[in-house]
Amino acid sequence: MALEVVLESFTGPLDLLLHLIQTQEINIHDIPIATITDQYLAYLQTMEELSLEIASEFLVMAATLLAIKSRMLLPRTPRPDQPDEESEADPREELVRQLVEYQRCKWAAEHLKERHLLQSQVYARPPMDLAEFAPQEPAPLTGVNLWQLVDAYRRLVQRIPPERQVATIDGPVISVEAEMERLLEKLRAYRRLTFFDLFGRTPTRRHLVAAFLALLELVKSGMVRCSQPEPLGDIVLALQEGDEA
Amino acid sequence: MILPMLGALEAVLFAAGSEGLTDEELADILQLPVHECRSLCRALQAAYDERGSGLQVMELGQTWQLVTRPEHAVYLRRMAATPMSTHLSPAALEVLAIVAYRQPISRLEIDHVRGVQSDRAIQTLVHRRLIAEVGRQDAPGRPILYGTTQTFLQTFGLRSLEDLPPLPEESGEETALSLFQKPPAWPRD
Amino acid sequence: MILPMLGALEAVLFAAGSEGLTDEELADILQLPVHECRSLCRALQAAYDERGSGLQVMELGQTWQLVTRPEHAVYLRRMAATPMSTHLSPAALEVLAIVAYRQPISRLEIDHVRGVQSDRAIQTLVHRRLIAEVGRQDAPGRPILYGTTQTFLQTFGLRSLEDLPPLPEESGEETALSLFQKPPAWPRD
Repeated sequence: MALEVVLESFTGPLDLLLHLIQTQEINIHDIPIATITDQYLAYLQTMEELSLEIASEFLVMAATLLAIKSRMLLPRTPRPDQPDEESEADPREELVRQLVEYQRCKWAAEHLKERHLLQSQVYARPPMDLAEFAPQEPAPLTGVNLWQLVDAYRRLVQRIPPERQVATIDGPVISVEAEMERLLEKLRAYRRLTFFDLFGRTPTRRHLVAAFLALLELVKSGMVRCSQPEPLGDIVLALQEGDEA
Repeated sequence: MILPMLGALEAVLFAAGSEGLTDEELADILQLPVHECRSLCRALQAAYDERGSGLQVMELGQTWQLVTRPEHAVYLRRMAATPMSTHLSPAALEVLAIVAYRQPISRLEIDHVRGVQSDRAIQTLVHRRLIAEVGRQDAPGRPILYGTTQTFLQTFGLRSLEDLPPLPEESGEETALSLFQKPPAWPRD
Repeated sequence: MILPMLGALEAVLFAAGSEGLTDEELADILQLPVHECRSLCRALQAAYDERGSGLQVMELGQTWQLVTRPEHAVYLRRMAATPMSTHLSPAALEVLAIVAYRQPISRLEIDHVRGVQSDRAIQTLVHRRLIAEVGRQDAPGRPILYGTTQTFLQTFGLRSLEDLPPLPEESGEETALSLFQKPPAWPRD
């Protein structure tokens, strides 16, 4: 078995079988099962010698091939409990059917690949900013509610492949200085924020502690002013005027 | 009469950019019946092709878009310094092909065609929004059924699923046909 | 010789959008001397004018740009007035959700969360004034940071960002916790 074949990666056992059949120009409907089985096993053996990981599906296929091979050796006699009109089905039939179907899948995949390549060379331009043409504010959005928004986010989180967690590594140390910068950035953008706007969505407890310390620092240094318009109400934070321009 | 509207269509498609415009949106903007918008788009398409423009009119998904021609990709890549679009692995392409032709389809059925587990490839495709859950199979465990998305059509430059080429027929193999059978509504050729 | 380069110039100017390209940038992209780029631009300009295109080549400031013609403003006005659709695409909704919960956030971070480029969706949302630039990140290139707007609050009937429903802990972060943490029940529809 040529080494380049070994190093080529096959997407699965059917891919490998199809490769063996195609390179030898064998009729897919009349596979010399003994030869192909030997070649298939030789391939797996080479992989093993190279210490390459063999997916379990490849081993299952090896077993299937051996089973077919042995059944081909047995004389085919009509079984009494199956008064079939013809002789017993060809043991290769199921495998051939699978291979033929897989061949079409490969054809379609190849076609898609070409289309993808072609389309990746086509460029669009970003939509023009039509603000100057708009009579007033863009028409209000309709037909979307808050739960759709939340659902969108939830689905997104579900869609993202879960990261394989091998070991827990303590996250980076969150510096109070960095948090101060972040809070200031936010306040510069919004001018006034409530306490919960700033902390409501702090990702972890560690973040929360750092952020709180940062806020205390900012208040102490006079860069941020706190007020509570009503008893037990929200605490409003504002950038101290004139300090940050 | 058609000539001045061609200019208007050109301007409007240009402004819409990568968002594109549907027949209905065009009809609304140009104040023309939908079918006239379609023929106008085709006329513009032909005009662009004829004069060997650097641009082309494409119908992607359900929208008309003005885009560049592939032969100029070399210049655009230099301009945008964009990496070549991330390619899909052979396994992902296989899964995508199966979903495209046999949707809606479950993971198990995909695995069966490929002879190998497809979880990772499916996950990649879902993550890249090329396929999505389109329903549940009425079977134990109510497995997810997958179908292709609008992004799929756009990414592969297809107007609709009908633009997918028919699969090569397998002569004399009834059994094979039954599995990769096209829905009856699809045009042959 | 000039003809094939005209198509390339057209494609490049088109994709450059409203930023336009300077003579020097064009020379770099097309790999031509500056003076040849200038005559190429003028040739394209003449070709557009001649065929009564809906677009025109203009030299604005120091840059060459492809822009619409003033006579089509009426259509653009109609396009701007009737938003392309009254509802948001799934992609736009997704981006909006990310911005709502993670603001201020940069485009790069949004792309990272979604695993796909989000330029288009961001542009739509900015255009619809649901999100806006709220600052710049202290990072190379000083990327724009996006946050939600007053219009966002109004559209979704929120008094303030505090009214956003809390989210379950993100997957990947402290997975052990999720064992004991019941996700809040999500009301459907």
